[in-house]
Amino acid sequence: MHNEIIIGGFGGQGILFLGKVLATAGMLEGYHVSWFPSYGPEMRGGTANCTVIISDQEIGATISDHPHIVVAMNEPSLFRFAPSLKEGGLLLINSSLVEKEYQKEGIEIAKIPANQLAGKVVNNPKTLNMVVLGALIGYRPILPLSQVHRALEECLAGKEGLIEKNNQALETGWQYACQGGVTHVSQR
Amino acid sequence: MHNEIIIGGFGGQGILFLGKVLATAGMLEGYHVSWFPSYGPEMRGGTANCTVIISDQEIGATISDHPHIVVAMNEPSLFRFAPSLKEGGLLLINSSLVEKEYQKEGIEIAKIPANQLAGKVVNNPKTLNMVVLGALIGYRPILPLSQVHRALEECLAGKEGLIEKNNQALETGWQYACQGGVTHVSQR
Amino acid sequence: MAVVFERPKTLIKKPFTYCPGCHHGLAQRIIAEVIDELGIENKTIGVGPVGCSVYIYQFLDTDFVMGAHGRAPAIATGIKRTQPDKIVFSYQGDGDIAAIGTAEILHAANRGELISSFFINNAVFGMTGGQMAPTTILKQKTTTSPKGREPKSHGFPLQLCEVLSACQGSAYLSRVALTNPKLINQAKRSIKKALLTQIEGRGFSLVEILSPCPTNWGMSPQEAVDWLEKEMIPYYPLGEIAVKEGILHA
Amino acid sequence: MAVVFERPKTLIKKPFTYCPGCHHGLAQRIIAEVIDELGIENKTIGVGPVGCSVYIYQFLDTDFVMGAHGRAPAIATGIKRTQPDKIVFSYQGDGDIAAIGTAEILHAANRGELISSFFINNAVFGMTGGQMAPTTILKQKTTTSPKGREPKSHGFPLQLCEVLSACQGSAYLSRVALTNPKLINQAKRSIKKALLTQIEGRGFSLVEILSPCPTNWGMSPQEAVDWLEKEMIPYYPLGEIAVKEGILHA
Amino acid sequence: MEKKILMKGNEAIAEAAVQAGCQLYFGYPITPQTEISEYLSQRLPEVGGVFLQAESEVAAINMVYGASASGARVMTSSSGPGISLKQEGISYLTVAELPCVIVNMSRGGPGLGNIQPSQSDYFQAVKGGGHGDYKLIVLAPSSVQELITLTHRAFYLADKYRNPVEILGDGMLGQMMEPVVFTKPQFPPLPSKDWAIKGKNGRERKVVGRLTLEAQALEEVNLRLHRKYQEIQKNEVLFEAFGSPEPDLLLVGFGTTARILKTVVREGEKKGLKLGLIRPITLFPFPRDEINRLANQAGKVLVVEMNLGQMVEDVRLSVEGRVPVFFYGRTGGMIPTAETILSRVEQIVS
Amino acid sequence: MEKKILMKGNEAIAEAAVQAGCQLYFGYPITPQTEISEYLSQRLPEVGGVFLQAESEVAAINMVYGASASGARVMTSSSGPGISLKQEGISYLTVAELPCVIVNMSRGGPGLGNIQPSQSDYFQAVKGGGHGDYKLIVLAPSSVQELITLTHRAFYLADKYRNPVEILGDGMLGQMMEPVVFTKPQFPPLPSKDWAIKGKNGRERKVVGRLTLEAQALEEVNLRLHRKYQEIQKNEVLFEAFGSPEPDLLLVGFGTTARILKTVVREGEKKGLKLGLIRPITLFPFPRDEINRLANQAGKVLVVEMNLGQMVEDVRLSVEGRVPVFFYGRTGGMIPTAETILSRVEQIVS
Amino acid sequence: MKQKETMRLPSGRVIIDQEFCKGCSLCIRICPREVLGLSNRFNSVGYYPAVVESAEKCNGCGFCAQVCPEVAISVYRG
Amino acid sequence: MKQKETMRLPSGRVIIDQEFCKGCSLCIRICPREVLGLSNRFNSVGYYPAVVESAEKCNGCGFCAQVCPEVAISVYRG
Ligand SMILES: Cc1ncc(C[n+]2csc(CCOP(=O)(O)OP(=O)(O)O)c2C)c(N)n1
Ligand SMILES: Cc1ncc(C[n+]2csc(CCOP(=O)(O)OP(=O)(O)O)c2C)c(N)n1
Ligand code: SF4
Ligand code: SF4
Ligand code: SF4
Ligand code: SF4
Ligand code: SF4
Ligand code: SF4
Ligand SMILES: [Mg+2]
Ligand SMILES: [Mg+2]
Repeated sequence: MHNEIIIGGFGGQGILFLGKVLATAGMLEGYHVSWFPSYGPEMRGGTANCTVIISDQEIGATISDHPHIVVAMNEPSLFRFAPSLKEGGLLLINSSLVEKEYQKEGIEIAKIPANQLAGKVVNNPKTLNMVVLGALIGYRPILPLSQVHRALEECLAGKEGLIEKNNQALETGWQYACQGGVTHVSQR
Repeated sequence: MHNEIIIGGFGGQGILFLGKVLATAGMLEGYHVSWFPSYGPEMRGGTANCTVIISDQEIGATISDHPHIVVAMNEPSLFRFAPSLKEGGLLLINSSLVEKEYQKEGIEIAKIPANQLAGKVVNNPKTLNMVVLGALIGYRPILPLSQVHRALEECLAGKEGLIEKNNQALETGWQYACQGGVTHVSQR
Repeated sequence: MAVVFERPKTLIKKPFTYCPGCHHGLAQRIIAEVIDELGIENKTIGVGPVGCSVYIYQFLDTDFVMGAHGRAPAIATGIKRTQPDKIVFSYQGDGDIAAIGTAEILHAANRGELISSFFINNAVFGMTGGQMAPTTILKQKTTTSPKGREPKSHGFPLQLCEVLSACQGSAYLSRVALTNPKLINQAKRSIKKALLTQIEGRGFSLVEILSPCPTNWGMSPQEAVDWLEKEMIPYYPLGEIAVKEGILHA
Repeated sequence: MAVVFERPKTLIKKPFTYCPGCHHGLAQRIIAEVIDELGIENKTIGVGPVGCSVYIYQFLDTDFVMGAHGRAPAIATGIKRTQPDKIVFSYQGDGDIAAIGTAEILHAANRGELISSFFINNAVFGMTGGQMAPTTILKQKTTTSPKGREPKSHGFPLQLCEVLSACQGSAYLSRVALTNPKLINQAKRSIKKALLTQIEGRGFSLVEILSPCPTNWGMSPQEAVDWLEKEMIPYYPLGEIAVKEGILHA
Repeated sequence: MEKKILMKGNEAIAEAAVQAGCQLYFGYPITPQTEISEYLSQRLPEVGGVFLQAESEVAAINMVYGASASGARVMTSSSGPGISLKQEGISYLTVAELPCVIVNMSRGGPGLGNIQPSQSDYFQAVKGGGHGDYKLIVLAPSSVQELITLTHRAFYLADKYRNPVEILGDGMLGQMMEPVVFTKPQFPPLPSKDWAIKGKNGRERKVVGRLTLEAQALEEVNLRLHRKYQEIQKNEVLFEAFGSPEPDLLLVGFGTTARILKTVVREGEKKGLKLGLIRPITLFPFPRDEINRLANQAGKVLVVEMNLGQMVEDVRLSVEGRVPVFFYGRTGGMIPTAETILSRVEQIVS
Repeated sequence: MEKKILMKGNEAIAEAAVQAGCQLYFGYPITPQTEISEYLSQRLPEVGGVFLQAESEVAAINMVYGASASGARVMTSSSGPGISLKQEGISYLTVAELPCVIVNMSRGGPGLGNIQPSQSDYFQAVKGGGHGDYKLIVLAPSSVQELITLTHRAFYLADKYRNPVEILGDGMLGQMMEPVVFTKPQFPPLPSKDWAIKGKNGRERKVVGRLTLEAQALEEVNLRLHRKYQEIQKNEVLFEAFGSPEPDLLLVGFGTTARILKTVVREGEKKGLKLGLIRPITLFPFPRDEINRLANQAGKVLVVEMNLGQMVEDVRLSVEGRVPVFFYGRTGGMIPTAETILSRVEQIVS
Repeated sequence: MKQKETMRLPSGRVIIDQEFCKGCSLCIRICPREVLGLSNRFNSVGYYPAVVESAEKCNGCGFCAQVCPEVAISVYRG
Repeated sequence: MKQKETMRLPSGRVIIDQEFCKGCSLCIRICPREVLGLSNRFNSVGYYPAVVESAEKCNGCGFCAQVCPEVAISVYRG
C-alpha cells in the first residue's frame, strides 16, 4: 500500500481540507500519512494544491514526482499535474469546471461534475470538495469509506453543524463514482 | 638592532606623537618600524600609551611583552609598564610628575624633569614629549639625533610654525641626558 | 474619438498578479501615469520592497532594484547618492516601511534625502498571509491578533506620515486613498507633487496610499473598499500632512 | 546638622569613569535619587546600551541587563512582558537610541510599552570618539563631519521627542538639561514623572537629557556647558513634549 | 493528549513549546514558518503566556534576550533572511549565556530567495553566523513527531547549558502534516535560574551581560564557554542509524533529506544494494565518532544535502580522509528525489 | 606617491580605496575601525566622492547595495557586531552579484566583547554568516602595506567576479602604523558594468535583484554562482610561504598571527628548529593544495589563530588526515606570543 | 469566449479586457449608469469578468476605468 | 594630600571628596559665594581637584553639589 495523491485547483475550493480529511482517514486506518500544501509567497488567489501520501512504510519526501492519483479541480491544475501521473494512475477531473479534453496513454481518466452535484444534489456548493473525495474513494477504494466519514467528523470537530451536509456530499460523490465507474482508460 | 619601546602617560601629554616621531626616525634610518597605540572603548581621559618597535628584521607582533625601553610619563604608567622591562632595559621617568621611587634589579633607571625643562628651558610646556624623546635618544642612542630632527619635521608637515620649539625641546632633553647620564643602574 | 482612459505607456501590458480588488495595481497605474506625464521614464529608478508590492518591477517599465525587506529607502539613498540626476522612488508596504524598515524610512526623511516613497498601507502583512502590521487598526482581527488588535498587548496603529512630519527633511507628506475617482485624482496630484519635490531638489517626499487587502481582510472587493472608507480613514485621515516650500537643504 | 546634599543610596560609592565635566554621572545620580525617593530599588531593572552610558551598571545599585547597541527598548520590552511588576528603564545615548536603535524606541513608544527611557543626548557618538550623531546640530564639527554638519550631505538634527510624540503610546515625553541647579530640579521632576507614568501603568515614558561631551566637543567642561546652553538648546527646546493623562491602554 | 492527531509541523512546534513551558514568544512573520506565530498568538494568551509580534527580527531576538534574562522560557522563530538579521543578537545571547530556542524553518537562499525547503543555512547555524567564538546547540528534526520531541528537548538543553538552541528545520517540515502524539516532556531536573534578574529585592544585585573589555577577562569567558561546548559534545550527541548493518555505502543526511534517504535505502535494498544511513539529529554536537566508525565499516560515504555542500565538511572532518566522501546536493529550494540519489548511489557503488 | 610614509592601517585602507576608485563609502562607527570612516569623511568629498554615515550597519550595507547596483565602486567597513548585522545584506549582495568591498577589523567577541584584535570571525567571513549557499572572496592582510595592496585587489576582484569581497583584518592591523609606499593599482582591464541600473534611457530596462521564486530558477542561479566560486578557487589563490624549504613542522596562520609566526620561525631557527610557515592571503579561495603539499612535506602541522579553532578546519580539510594537525589559539582579544608558540612548537617537534 | 467585449455609442465606449479582469465588481459599483455587469462564463484564469450589459447607457465618464485595479478597461468618447 | 577637605561654618559646610573630583570646575563656576577653587596638587588619578578656599563664605546652598558630575561634594547646613 503506497499512494501518492495530488489535488489541485483554485483557492477557495477546499482543496487543503479535502487533503486533510483524506490523510486523517489514512491515519485512522493505521497507515503512515503525510499532507503537504503548495504554498506560495503570494496571497493572490490563483492555484492551490496539496499532496497526500498514504503508505504502509515510513514516508520519505512529502512531495510527489509521479503521483498515483491526480485530482484536477480546474483546468490549470489538470495541465500542470496530469502529465506526471504514474503509469496506471488515476486522473480525476472536476468536469464542472474543466471543459478541455486531456489525452495521455496508460492512465485511467474519470470525470465528476462536482460543482453541479454539490449545488444540486447536496444543495451546498461549498461541499464540492467532499463530493470529489467521495468520488476518489469510489474510483480507487484505497481506504474504506467509513473511515473517511470518521475522518471528516474528526476534522470538523467544533463545527459539528457542517458534518451532515459534508457526509452527504461524500456519499454523493462515492455513489456517482460507483455508478458511473471509470469513464475512460487510455491505451498505451 | 631590535628595540621595543613603550611610552606611557596621561592623555594630552603628546605620547602618541612622541611615538610617531620615534617610529618615523627609525623608518628614515632604514629600519623596520611599527607603532601601536593603546586604544580603549573609553574616551574618558586617563591613560594613553603606545608601543614603538624599531628593528632590522620584519616585525611580528606590534605589542611588546618585554620592552627594551619604558618611558613613564606619569606614576600610573610607571607601575604598569616598568615591571615588564627586559633585563638590562632602560626605564626613563618623567620626574616632574613621578614622585614615588621605583625599584627593580638589572635595569637602568633614568629621570628627567620633563615638565620643568619644557616649561622653563624651552618655554613651551607642550613640548614636554620632545624633551623626553631627546632624553631617550641621549640615554640610548638607538638612532642618530639628526634623524629624529628630520622625523620631527616630517611629522610636523603643515604645522611648520611648531618645528623650532620642538627641535629645541629635543635638544634640551638630549643634552640633559648626555650631561646627567645614567642616574642609576640597579644591581642584580 | 477621444480617449477618456487608456493604459499608461509606462505600465507594461500584462495582467497584474494581485488578488481581485487589491489596489496595488491601481496605485502602480497612477504612478505610471505620473511618470508618463512628467516624461521621466528614462531616468527613473524604482526600488522594490518585500511584500506584495515586490511585483511592481514586473509592471512598471523603468529600471528597478529589488532588495531586502524594509531597506528600500537605504538602497534608494545609495542609488541617489551615486546618480543624483536620476529620479529614485521606493514602493513599500506597511510591514516593509513601518515595521522592519522604520529606521531606514525615518532617517531618509530626516536627511531630506532626495527620494520619493510610495507607501501602500493595507493594515496587514499581505504577502505572508495577513498578520498584524503596525498599521492594523484597533479591534481589527488578523492572523496574529486573532481577537482583534488591542493596545495593551499590540500597541497602537502607527501613523507614519505624522511621525515623519517631525523630521525636518520631510518636504512633502501626503495620505491618499483610491476608492473613488475623486480620491484617485487627488492621489495622482499627490504623487506628482512628491516626484516634483524630488525633481526640484526640495527634500524628502512620501505618499501614503490606503489600500484594501480583500484576501487577508476576508472580504469581497466591495466590502473591502467600504471598510477602508469607514474604518481605516478615521485612523488615517486623508490629506497633505507636510508641505514645505523652498529647498530644505539650502 | 541638616543634610543639604548627600550621595543617594542607590548610587554605588565609587568614582565615575567618565571624562571630567561629562554629565553622565550627574544624570545617573538624579536617577538614583528618584529611585531612592520612590523606594523602588528592589524592583527596578535597568537596561544598558552601548556607548559611554554602558557603565551605568557599575554605578546604579539595581539589577541590570546589558545588551546590543540600540536594542535596549526591545530588551526592556522582553523584561517587562515577563515581569510586569518590575520597574524597567533603559539608559541610552543618542547614537544608541536615535541612530541604530530608531525602530526599537519608536515601536516601544508606539506600543505604549510600560517602560521608561532615559536618553542622554550629547550630540555625538561619545564612546567611539566623537563621530556625528543624528542629533549633531547644524555646523557642528565632528570627526565624521569635519567641515561641520550640513543638511545636504548629513541631514538634519533629529528631534526624537517630537518624533515620538506622534506615537499614540507615548504618555510622557520631556526634554531637560543639567547645567544649573534649577534645570537639575526640573530634570529630576521629569524623571520622577516618567517613572510614575510607568508605575501607574499609563504608557511609555522618555526623558531626553541634553548633556555635554567635553572630550569630543574639544572644550573645557565650562565651555561645554556654555555651548550646550547657547547652541544645543535652540535645536532641542526644553520642556514637556507630551503629557497624556489617564491610562492609554484602557 | 495521547491521541494521534494530524498536525502541521509549524503548529506542532508551537504546541510543543507551550507544553515545554515556553512562556513568551517574540517573532516577525516570514514564510514558511509564520504558522508558529499565528498559532501562538492564539495559544499563549490562553495559558497566561505572552505573544508579541516584534517590529523586526532584530527586535524579536532582543526581546528574547530580555525575557531570557528574566528567567523565562522563551522562543523565537524565523527563516533565512530573518535568521541572518538575528546573528548579532544570537552572538550576544551566547556570551551572556542566556537560554532560548530559535527555530529556523529554512528556505531557498541566498537573499530573498524563495520559500521552498532548503538546508543551506547549515553553516550559519553550526559554524556561527555571528561574530566570535561561540556555538549554538543545533537540532535537526526530520518528522513532525520529532519536531515535538526536539522542541521539548531544545528547551531542556537550553536551560541545562544556558545556551541558545537552534532547531534547524525547513519549509517542508514546517508546512507538512503528519500524525503525531503529544507526550509530556520528561527530563532530569534542572538547576534553578538564580542568575536571572528579578529586581534585587534585598539580596545582592545581579547583572546579565557584564562587560568584558579586558582581553584576559574575555578570554576566560570564551574558554569557559569552550569547555561547555566540549561537554555538550561529550554528552548530547544524537543520531539515528538506519538500513543495513554492514553496508557497502554509508549515506549521511539530516532533516528532510534523511527522509528521502530512507526511501533510497529501501529502494536500494530491492535492487540488492546494501546501504546504511546515518542521520545526525544534533548538528552541533556533531556525531563525528559514530560517522567515522560507520564510514570506515562501509568504506565509502555519500552525503546528500539540500545545499551545495555544507554538512559534508563536517563529515569529511569526521572521517579525515580514511574513506572517500562523495556529495550530492540540490539547492535553491529543489528537493532531491530518491530516484536520482539512487542512480548516484549505483554509480558510486559500482 | 612613491615616498615611504608612516601610516595607520585604517587610514591606509581608506586612502587605498580612494586610489582604487572607490566613489562611495557608507558606514557606521565602531572601534577599532572608525578611522576608516573618519578619514573618508574628509577625503572622499575632496575627490568628488560621497561619504555618508548611515543610521546603522543594516542601512549602510543596503546603501552599498544601491550604490553598487548603480555601477559605482563602493565600500563599507565595520567590526564584529556590525558585520553580524550586515549578514542579511551580504547574502542579498551575493545573489544579486553586486561587487563591493566590506572591511571587518575584527575584535574580541562574541557579543559586545571588546576592541582588542581577534580572528574569531573567520567562520562568519569564510563559511557564510548569512543564509544560503554563497561565498565571499575573503582577503587577509598582514601588514599595513598589504592593507593597501589588498584593498586595491579587493576592488578589482569584486568587479571581476561581481562578488562582494571581505577584507578580514583585526584591531591590531587597523590601529598600528607602519611605513608604506602607495603604488598605483594595476590590474587587467575589466568588463564594463552594463548590468548597472542607470535609468533605461531608451535602451532595454534593467532589473537588479530579480526574484527567483521558483525553485528551479533559484537552483540555476546558485549553480551559476557555484561555478563562479570554483573559478575563483582555480584562479585567485594567494599565499605566502616563509621559512625553511624543508621544514620539520609547518606553521599555518593568517593576518596578525602570521606576523608573530614569522618571529617564531626566526627564533626557532636560532634554536636549530627547521620551521616553515604558510600564510593564506586569500581565505576564500583557500590555498588547500599548497597547504596539503607543504604539510605532507613537513609531516606535521601547527595552526595558530586568534580564536579557538576556525581556519584549522580548512587546514584539516586540506590535508585530510594525511599528517597530524595541531592547534594553538588565543581568544577574546588576547594575542599569542612568539614565546608561548615556540614552546608549543618544541613540544610537538620533540 | 471573445477576448474583447466592446460597445459603441455616441457618448461613451468602453472596452474591458476579459483576460485582465478579475471580476472584482468595483467598476460595476462605481458606474453611475448601470452599464456593466458580470459575465457568467469564467475567463482562462478562472474569474468571471465584467462585461458591458447596457452599452447604450454609457456616458463615457471613465469612472469604471479609473477604479479598475487591473487596468482592464479603456474608455473612449465621441 | 588629605583625603577629605572639610569646613565648618554656622551657615554651610561642604565636603569635597578629593579622589572623586576630576577638577572640572563646574562647582566653582556655580558657587554664588566664591567659596571654592582648584588645588594645585593632583590627586592619585592625576586631576587637580576642587578645594574649599573660603569656607567662611559658604551659605550651604548646595549648588556646588547639585552640579557636580562626580557626586564628589556633600553639603550640610546648621
Ligand atoms: C527579513 C525578512 N523578514 C520577513 C520577511 C517575510 N515577509 C515577506 S513580505 C512581508 C510583509 C509584507 O507586508 P507589507 O510590507 O505590508 O506588504 P503587503 O504584502 O501587505 O503589500 C514579510 C514579513 C522577509 N522576506 N524578510
Ligand atoms: C552594532 C554596533 N555598532 C557599533 C558599535 C560601536 N559603538 C559603540 S558605542 C557607539 C555609539 C555611542 O554613541 P552614543 O549612543 O551617543 O553614546 P555616548 O557614548 O555618546 O554616550 C557605537 C557606534 C557597537 N558596539 N555595536
Ligand atoms: S494579499 Fe492583499 S495586498 Fe497582497 S495581492 Fe492580495 S489583496 Fe493585494
Ligand atoms: S566621551 Fe563624552 S560622553 Fe563619553 S565619558 Fe567622555 S565626555 Fe562623557
Ligand atoms: S464610462 Fe462611466 S458610464 Fe460608461 S461604463 Fe464606465 S462608469 Fe459607466
Ligand atoms: S474593476 Fe476591473 S477587474 Fe474589477 S470587475 Fe471591473 S473590469 Fe474587472
Ligand atoms: S554650598 Fe553653596 S555657597 Fe557653599 S560652596 Fe557650595 S555653592 Fe558655594
Ligand atoms: S564639580 Fe565636582 S568634579 Fe568638578 S571640580 Fe567641583 S567637585 Fe570636582
Ligand atoms: Mg501591508
Ligand atoms: Mg552620544
